[in-house]
Amino acid sequence: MDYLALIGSVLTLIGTIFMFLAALGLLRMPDVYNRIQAGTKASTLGSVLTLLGIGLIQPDWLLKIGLLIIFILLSNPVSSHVLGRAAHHKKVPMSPKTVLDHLTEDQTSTKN
Amino acid sequence: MINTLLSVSLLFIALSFILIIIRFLIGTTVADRIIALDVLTVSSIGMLVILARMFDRVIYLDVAVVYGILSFIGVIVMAKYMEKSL
Amino acid sequence: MIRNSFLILLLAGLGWILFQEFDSFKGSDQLNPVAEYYATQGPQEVGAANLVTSVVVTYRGLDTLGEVTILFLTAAIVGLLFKRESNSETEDIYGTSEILLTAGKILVPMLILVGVYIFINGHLTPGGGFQGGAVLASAFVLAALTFSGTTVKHRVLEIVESFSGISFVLLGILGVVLAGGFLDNKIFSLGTFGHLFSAGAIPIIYSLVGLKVGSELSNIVLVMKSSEKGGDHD
Amino acid sequence: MFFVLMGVWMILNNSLAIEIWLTGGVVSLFLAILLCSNCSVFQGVNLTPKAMLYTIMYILVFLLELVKSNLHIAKLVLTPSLPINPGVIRAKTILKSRMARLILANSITLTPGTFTIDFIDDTLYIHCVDLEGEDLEAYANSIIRKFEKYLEVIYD
Amino acid sequence: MIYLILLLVFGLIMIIMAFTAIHHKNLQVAVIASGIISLLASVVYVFLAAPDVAITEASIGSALTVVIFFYVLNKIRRSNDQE
Amino acid sequence: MINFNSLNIETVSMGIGVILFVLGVWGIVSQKNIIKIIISFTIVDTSIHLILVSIGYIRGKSAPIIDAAINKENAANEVVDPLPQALVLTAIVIGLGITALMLSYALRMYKENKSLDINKFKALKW
Repeated sequence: MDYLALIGSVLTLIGTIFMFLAALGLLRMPDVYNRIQAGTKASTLGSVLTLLGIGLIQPDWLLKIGLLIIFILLSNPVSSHVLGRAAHHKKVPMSPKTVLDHLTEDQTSTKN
Repeated sequence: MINTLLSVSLLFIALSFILIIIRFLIGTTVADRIIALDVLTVSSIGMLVILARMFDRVIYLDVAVVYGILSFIGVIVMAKYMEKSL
Repeated sequence: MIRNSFLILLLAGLGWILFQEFDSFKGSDQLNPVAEYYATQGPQEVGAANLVTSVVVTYRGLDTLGEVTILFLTAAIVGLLFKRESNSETEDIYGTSEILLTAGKILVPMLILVGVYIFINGHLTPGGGFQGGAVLASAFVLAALTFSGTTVKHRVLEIVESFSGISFVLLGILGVVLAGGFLDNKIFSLGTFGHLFSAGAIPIIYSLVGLKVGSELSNIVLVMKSSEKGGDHD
Repeated sequence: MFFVLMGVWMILNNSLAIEIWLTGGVVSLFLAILLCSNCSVFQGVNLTPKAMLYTIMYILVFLLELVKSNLHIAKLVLTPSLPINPGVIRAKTILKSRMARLILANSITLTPGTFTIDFIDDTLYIHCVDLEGEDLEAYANSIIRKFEKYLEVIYD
Repeated sequence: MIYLILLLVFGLIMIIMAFTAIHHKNLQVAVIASGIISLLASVVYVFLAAPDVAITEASIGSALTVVIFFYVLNKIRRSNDQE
Repeated sequence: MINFNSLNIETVSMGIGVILFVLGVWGIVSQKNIIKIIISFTIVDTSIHLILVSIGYIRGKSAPIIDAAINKENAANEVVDPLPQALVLTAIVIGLGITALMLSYALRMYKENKSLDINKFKALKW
């Protein structure tokens, strides 16, 4: 029995479960910002775990998979940041549960 | 054994695709739909890598590399269009 | 009303015809003779591991030349249509965020590198001139998005494009002189199978195609982005 | 910059043949000369042994936080009542190097319940799913300091 | 068998997206839907053992086409604003 | 009508292609907005590529790239048809060019008529 391959496939399974949770969070969260939170975090860790699992199953692919992981870790948070910034500038409404918003306060105070 | 686990993983990804599409269909604003597209791309990177293992060809990884590096551009263009600074 | 019902009738007929075709489609389990020739003789004759590349560049090389010409014409027409535009100032209200700026500085060279990798390794791994050109063009899109001040000079793009086009045709004619026919790749030695410098002229031809397609596509996209600077100043 | 590009090229090709070294060298040199204005991003890395040690520790802390954040999100999503009270708070950073700031922002985006909305001058605006307690300043500092204390050693 | 289930899911999603792209009133949503169609089509190409076509579709269909559509939408909106 | 047992990868993907083709043609003939028509055109483009590639697929065989996973002498029994793939490869790039051309014409028409509705484009009506 190849233990490394077994560990790898279990990691892959956990990663896909995280992706599923990301989708579920995307569906359940009340406003755009919380959806970005759920989507970005869970899908990033999910894909990283999946890639690592496949890399453990096939150890000679590990270098390329590492490069792919670096690309994902670099680009995914940036795109979600740009999206959140655009949504905030566009004044997409926040959910009524929101407690406070320093950014809007600061913007209005500098304008006046 | 390994193949069974990987098949179950593929099923989970397909389920998450369906959930993301539901969010896309009911999403109230455009930003919701863009984040749905983003998550869809990242999930399909994972799916492509699993497929590369199941078909046992290393060359399919190149497709995943192109995906991973290009998923970024579409989202940035859409976000810039949204905030009117394209 | 009459128009609508006519449309529905038309579509139903179209769908029915297509469904008949689809129903009689069985799928084969054997290659047809042409494809079998490509699969068995291709590696010996051309020396490329990627059979699609050997078909695109060598067996159907003239098609590729024509296709690149069509793209050139398209880029020229799009440029022409956008030339007489009223000037409008682009206002960047919020500016680009610093995070995106830094990430862009890292990612643009990476994108260009991946594009170059894709089209140089076109005969070994999936990819080739067209895909690499598209990745190059998206690198230019990212550069234009993040560093809004810098614009790529149209002159440079034009020079790169004409240079690669002329060398493409020259290589083809060299094939006529030195080897069997137009765009024959045996003007250099075939080399060892599966190495980077193998398959004769295919890596060079595909790199030229990649440069040409990349400059044409980025020309189209950049012209569409900024019409105010899109038309050349000369 | 040249060495980074060269490394990426070798990983992509996954081979050590002489012709790949040659082509990669030519391509990376060309790109490094052409895009030299971007070189400044890669400067400012300390290459002392202490910085190396801190890099490894940083990666470990980061991975731990990543897993923790996902368990947090999973718990949140699977709770039927969605116990959230989101908000946007501000936090000041002391980092100056641009690469360090990028890594800081990305790390914050990937850690429990927070993500960076905007970055103006030295101020980060962080969106939190779950605002805890009354002392907002302390909370914001606790988010940032976790990563800053490693990054300010690695980058100067 | 698993491939078949996946393909059926993909087909369903692509058909729904085509409906959305044709019938949604908001043009941005229609463009994003057509981008999703291209994205899933390129995964289907991987199933059909055509990685070359998959790379082309991913880089052109779902990145560059969406980009030029958004550029044109931007120009239309800007010339609307000038009125 | 459709036998469920006869479903396999190439028939399913061809079916997707056929349905997308009909939907796209319907979009072309029924929509009024010119951007919508161009989007429908790209959908038709994708569907035709899907149909062509699925014709070239052969069950149980792998991608036409000869590396360590494929026996070089026995290649004809292990790879799919490379010809449709090469065709589709060039067709996709041409598709982008055509889309760009149509979009630029649409933009010119919008500048002339201040409308995206094709019923308002009266220049060629008699």
